[in-house]
Amino acid sequence: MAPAPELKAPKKGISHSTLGRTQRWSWIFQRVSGVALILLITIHLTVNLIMGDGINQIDFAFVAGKLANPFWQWFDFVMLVLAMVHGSNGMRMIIDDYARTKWMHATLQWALRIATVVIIVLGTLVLFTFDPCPAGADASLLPSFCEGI
Amino acid sequence: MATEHDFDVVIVGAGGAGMRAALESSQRAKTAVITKLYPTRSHTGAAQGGMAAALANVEDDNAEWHTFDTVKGGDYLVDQDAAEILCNEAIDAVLDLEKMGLPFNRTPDGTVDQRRFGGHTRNHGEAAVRRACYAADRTGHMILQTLYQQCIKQEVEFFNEFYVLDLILDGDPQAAGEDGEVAAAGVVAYSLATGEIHTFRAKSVVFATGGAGKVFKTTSNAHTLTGDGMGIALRAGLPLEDMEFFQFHPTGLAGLGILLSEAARGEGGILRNSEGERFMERYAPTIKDLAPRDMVARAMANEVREGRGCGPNKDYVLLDLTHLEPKHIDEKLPDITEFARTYLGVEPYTEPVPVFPTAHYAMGGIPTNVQGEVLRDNTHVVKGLYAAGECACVSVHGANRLGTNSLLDINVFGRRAGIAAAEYANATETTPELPADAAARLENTVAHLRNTVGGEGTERIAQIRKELQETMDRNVQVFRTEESLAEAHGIVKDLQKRYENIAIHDRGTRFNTDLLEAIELAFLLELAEVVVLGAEARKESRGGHYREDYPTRDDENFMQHTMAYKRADGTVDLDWKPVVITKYQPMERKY
Amino acid sequence: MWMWVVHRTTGVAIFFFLMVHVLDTALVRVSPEAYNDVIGHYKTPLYTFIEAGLVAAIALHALNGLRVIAVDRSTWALRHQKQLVWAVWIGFAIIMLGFLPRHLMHAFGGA
Amino acid sequence: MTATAEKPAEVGAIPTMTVTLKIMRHDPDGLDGREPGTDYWEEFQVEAHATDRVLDALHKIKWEQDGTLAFRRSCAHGVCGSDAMRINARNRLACKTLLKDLNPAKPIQVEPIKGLPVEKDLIVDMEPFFASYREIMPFLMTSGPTPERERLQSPEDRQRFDDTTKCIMCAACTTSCPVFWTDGQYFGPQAIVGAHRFIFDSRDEGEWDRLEILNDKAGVWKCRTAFNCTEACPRGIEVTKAISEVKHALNTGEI
Ligand SMILES: Cc1cc2nc3c(=O)[nH]c(=O)nc-3n(C[C@H](O)[C@H](O)[C@H](O)COP(=O)(O)OP(=O)(O)OC[C@H]3O[C@@H](n4cnc5c(N)ncnc54)[C@H](O)[C@@H]3O)c2cc1C
Ligand code: HEM
Ligand code: SF4
Ligand code: F3S
Ligand code: FES
Repeated sequence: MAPAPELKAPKKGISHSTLGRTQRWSWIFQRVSGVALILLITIHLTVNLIMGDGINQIDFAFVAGKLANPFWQWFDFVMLVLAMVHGSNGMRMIIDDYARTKWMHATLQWALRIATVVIIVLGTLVLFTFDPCPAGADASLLPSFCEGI
Repeated sequence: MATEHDFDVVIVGAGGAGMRAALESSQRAKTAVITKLYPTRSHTGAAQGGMAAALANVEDDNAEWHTFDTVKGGDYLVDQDAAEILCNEAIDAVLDLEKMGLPFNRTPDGTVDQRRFGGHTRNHGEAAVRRACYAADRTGHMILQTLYQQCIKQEVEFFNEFYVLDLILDGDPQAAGEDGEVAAAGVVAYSLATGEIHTFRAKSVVFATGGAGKVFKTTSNAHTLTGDGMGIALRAGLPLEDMEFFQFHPTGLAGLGILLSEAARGEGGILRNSEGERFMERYAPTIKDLAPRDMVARAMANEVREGRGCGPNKDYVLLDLTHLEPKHIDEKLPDITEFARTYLGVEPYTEPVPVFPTAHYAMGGIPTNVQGEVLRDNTHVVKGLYAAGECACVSVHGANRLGTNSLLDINVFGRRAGIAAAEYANATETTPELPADAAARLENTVAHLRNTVGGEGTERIAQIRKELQETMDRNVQVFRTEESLAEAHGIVKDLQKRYENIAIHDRGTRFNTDLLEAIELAFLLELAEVVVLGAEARKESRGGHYREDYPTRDDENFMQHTMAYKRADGTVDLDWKPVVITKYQPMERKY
Repeated sequence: MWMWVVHRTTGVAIFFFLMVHVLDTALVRVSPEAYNDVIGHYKTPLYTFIEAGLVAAIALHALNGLRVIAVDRSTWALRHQKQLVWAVWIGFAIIMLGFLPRHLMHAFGGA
Repeated sequence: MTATAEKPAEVGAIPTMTVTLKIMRHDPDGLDGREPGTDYWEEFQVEAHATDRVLDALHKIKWEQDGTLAFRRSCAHGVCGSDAMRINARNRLACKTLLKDLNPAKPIQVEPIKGLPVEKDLIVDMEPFFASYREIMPFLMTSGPTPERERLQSPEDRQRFDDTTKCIMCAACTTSCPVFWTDGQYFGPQAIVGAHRFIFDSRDEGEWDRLEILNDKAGVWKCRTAFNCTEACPRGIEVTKAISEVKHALNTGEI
C-alpha cells in the first residue's frame, strides 16, 4: 500500500484580477463611508438642530457665518461628497435590483449619475465661491461680521 | 407523436448506482440519464450510516473478512463470486469517492475514519470491526451530492422528471430459448412537465431505479420508491430474483418508519424493552445490538409480541442513547437525533427513542451477472441490458444485506455496469431499430387512465395502495406463516382486480402526478404478488425471510435463488437458480 | 428582512432629501432673501415633522448600517443578529427621545 | 427508564382535529373552464393529528379529495429537498413542518416558493436554480497526479466546511431572499453555499476560480444580509455566515 500524500500546503493567494472588481469596492466603500458619515452627520445635525436655538437659528446669517470658516467649508465638502457618493451608489444598487427592462435601467442610471454630478458640483461651487457678504444685500440678513466691511 | 431520441447508452435512474454508471459511461459513449426525480432527490441521499470497505485505517481488516461477513450475513444465499468482487473493489470504490471530493469524516491522521456496523467482524466473527467509512450520519447524502457534482463536471446529459415506463427488447426473452438472442433496443418515457411521451433508442440500457419499499406501509423508503424498474423488467418477460427477501430495519421511528441508522448502535446505542432490559444479550450474546438486521428486527418484534413492548399500546421498544455524550451524538449522529426531536418530540440526549422495524431494503431484484448484465433465465443474458443498485440482484446480499454494503454495491456494480454498457455500445455496430409502435403500450395506458377521469371507475388509487400496504405489513413482515401469506395473496389478487376499475382525477397534461401515482401503483401490485409468491414457496427461514411454520434454514431444498417470471397470460411462475459457492460452505449463523 | 426594507427605504428617503437640501442651500448663492424665504418654510409645523422624520431616518439607517457592518465582521454579531435588531430599535428610541423634545421645543417655542 | 416509556408523546394516543389548508393553485392546462395559467386560492379541510406533517395533510387532500393537486415530494423526512414551499408566509419543507407548530386553529396558507416560475400548483421550475449551482463549478478541482490513497485532511480542516455540505438543494433559502425576488440575476444563497463547501475544503485548488465567479455582478456582493436564507434553511445551515466568509475571503485574500 503506497503511503498517503502529505497534508496539503496552505491555499494560494488572491489573483489581481479578483481584487479589481467594482462590486467589491462598492461594498467596501458603503461601509467605510457609512462609518465616516455617522461622525459627520452627527456633528452637522448637532450643530444645526440641537445646539443653540435649534432649527430657529437657521437663516442666511447662520449659514454664512459657518461657511466663512474654512473648517466648516471643508467639513461640509467632505460630508457632501461622501453622502452623495454613498447615497448614489446605494441608489445604483437599488436600480440594478428593480429596473426590469434594459431601457429603464439605462435611463435611471444615467439620470442618477447626472443628478449626482450636478448636485456635487453645485454644492461644491456654493461652498467655495460663497460670498458671505454679498454687496447690496439687506444688511440685517447678513452675519454680524459683515458690518465691519 | 412520441419524441424520439437516439443514444449509445441510456441509464434509467440517477441515484448512486445510476450516476456512478453515468460517470463511467459518459466518458466512453454518448449517454443519457433518465430519472423521474431530480438526481439530488434520489433516495441514496437518505442513506445514513456508512459504506463498508476494509481500508484498515483504524484497525486490522481485510477484504477476505469482509467477504466472509457478507456471505454469512446473507445467510449463505449470497453468490460468493460476486461478494468477492464487491469486497475486493470496495477499497477503490471508497478511495475513488474520496478523490471525487466526498467529505468523509477523518481520523486524527487525516485518513478516512471508520466505524462499527452490524455484522461486520474481525477474523470471521471474533468481534465487531470498524469497517464503515462515513460522513457523520449523512453518508448517502454525501455520495449522492459528490456523484452529482462529478456529473456536472462531466456534463452528463440528464432528462429530469422523465418516468421510464416501458422497456423495448429486440426479441422475446421467454421464447428465445437456448440459442436465440435478445437485445435491448430502448425505453419509453413519460415527461412529467409536458405529459409527452418520449422514446429513447439505445444500444445499451442500464436500469438503476432503486427499491420498492412502498409495497409496505411502514417503510424507510421514499414515496417514490415504487419498484418501477423491477416492474418494467417483469412485464418485459424478464425474471425477478429472490423477491421474498426484504430487509426490515430494526430501528425505524415508531409509527413513522423513518430510519434511525444502525450507526446509532454502532456508536454505542442500546435497545431496551419495557423492563429496561438489554434484550439483545439474549439473542446474540457476542455482538448483541450489532447483530445482523434480520436477527435484531425479529428479536424486537418478539419482545413486543411477548408483551415487553413499550408505550400505551406496547408496540415498540426503545433505543437508548442517553449514556452517550451529547457532544459525541452531535458529531456522529446529528441528523437522526434531529428526526427524533422533530417527528416524535423526543430528546435523545435524555430520553430513549421509540423504535420498531421498518421495511427497508429489497435484497432481490432484476438478476444480473457480475458485469451487471441482466439475465433472462438462469444462464443467458439480454444483450445490452444492465441493472445495478437496489433494483438489481447480483446477488451480493443473499437473504439479508449487511448494513453499509448497499452504498458499496451501488458504487461497485454501478461502475461495472456503466463500463460494460459503454463498451458493449462501442463494440456494437448497429442499434436495434425501435418498432414503429414502441410507444403504443404506454400511450394506451396513459390514454386509458386519462379517460377514467369522471368516468365509471369507483376505485381510488390511495385506497387500493393503503389496503395493499396494510396487508403486506400485517402478513408479510418480520414473521410470516402459510396462513398469513395466503391471506396476503388473496388480497393482492383482489386488489389487482379492483385496480382495473380505477378512476383518477386529473386529466391535465402538465405535472399530472395523479396519473403517475396510478401507474406506480400498478407496479406495486405486481411486485407484491411476486414477493408473496416467493415467500409462500420458500418453506424455510433464512435471513430476512422468517417462516414461523418453518423456523429453520433448509439448505437441502432451498439453498437456491427464486426466479419469478410473469407469463403472457398474466400468471407468475417460480423457478430456482443455484447459488454460487466458492470458499465458504454454509454453516449455522450465530453471533 | 424587515430591517433590510427599513434600511433601503430610509436610504432612498435620505438621498432625496439630501438632493433637495443641497439645492436649497445653493440658494445662499442667489441671495439672502431667497434663502431665508425657503428656509422659512422649514420652520412651519409641517416641516418640523419632516425634519424630525429625516433625523429619524438617518438615525435608523445609521444604526442599522452599524449592525450590518458588525454582522459582516464578527461571527458573534452574525449569530446574534436578531438581538442586534432590538439594539438598533432601542438605540433609535434613545436618540429620538433625546432629540424630539428639544427639536419640538425649538420649533414650537416653549422654554 | 420505564418512566419515559409511559410518556404521552406516543403515537396513536393523539386526538384528531380538523385543519383548513388554503392552497395557492395554478392551473397550466385550463381545465374546468378556467383560462390556462389561472391562479386561485382554494380551501380544503382535512382530519389530521397534531403530529402530522403538512405533507401528510397535502397527501390527504390529494388522495381523498382532489387528485389534481400537484406538489413534489419524495423522502418525507427532510433529506431529499423536494417539497420546499411557502407555508404561512415562510419557506419550509412540508415534510418537516408539523401541524401543531402552525396554530392549526387558523387556515394554513400554502403557496409555491417565490421567485421561480410556477408550473402547476406548488410545483415551480427549478431549472434556473440548478443553473446557478452549476455556474459556481461545484466539484473538487485539484492539480497534480492523483494520489494512490486518499487525500489527507485533518478533522479540523474537515470541520471548516461541514456546515455547507449539509445542503439538500431545496431552494428554500434562495427563494426566500428578497434580493433574489427583485431581479433573479443574483446567484442566490444556495449557489454561494455550494461554492463555500469547496472553497473551504483544504483538498480543493479551484477556490479562486470560484471566488472570481462570486465576485461578479450576480455574486456575493448582491447579498444585503437580510438573513431570510438562514431562517429558511431546513438543514440549519448558517447560510449568511457562509456568505460572509466568502466575502471575507474576497476582501482579505485569505481562506
Ligand atoms: C433511510 C435509508 C438509509 C440507508 N442507509 C444505508 C447505509 O447507511 N449504508 C448502506 O450501504 N445502505 C443504506 N441504505 C440503502 C441504500 O441507500 C440504497 O439501497 C441505495 O442508495 C439505492 O441506490 P440506487 O441508486 O439503487 O437507488 P436510488 O438512490 O433509490 O435511486 C433510484 C433512481 O431511480 C430513478 N427512478 C426510479 N424509477 C424510475 C422510473 N420509472 N423512471 C426513471 N427513473 C426512475 C429515481 O429518480 C432515482 O434517481 C439506506 C436506505 C435507506 C432507505
Ligand atoms: C449616517 C451614516 C450612514 C451609515 C452608517 C450608512 C451605512 C450604510 C451601509 C453599511 C450600507 C450598505 C448596506 C448593505 O450593503 O447592505 C448603506 C446603504 C445605503 N445607504 Fe447608507 N449609511 C449612512 C448614511 C447614508 C446617507 C446620508 C444616505 C443618503 C444620501 C444613505 C443612503 C444609502 C442608500 C440609498 C443605501 C443602499 C441601500 C440598499 O442597497 O439597500 N446612507 N448605508
Ligand atoms: S442552504 Fe439550506 S435552504 Fe438553501 S438549498 Fe441548501 S438546504 Fe435548502
Ligand atoms: S436572504 Fe438574501 S440578502 Fe443575503 S443574507 Fe440571505 S442571501
Ligand atoms: S419530501 Fe424530501 S425533503 Fe420533504
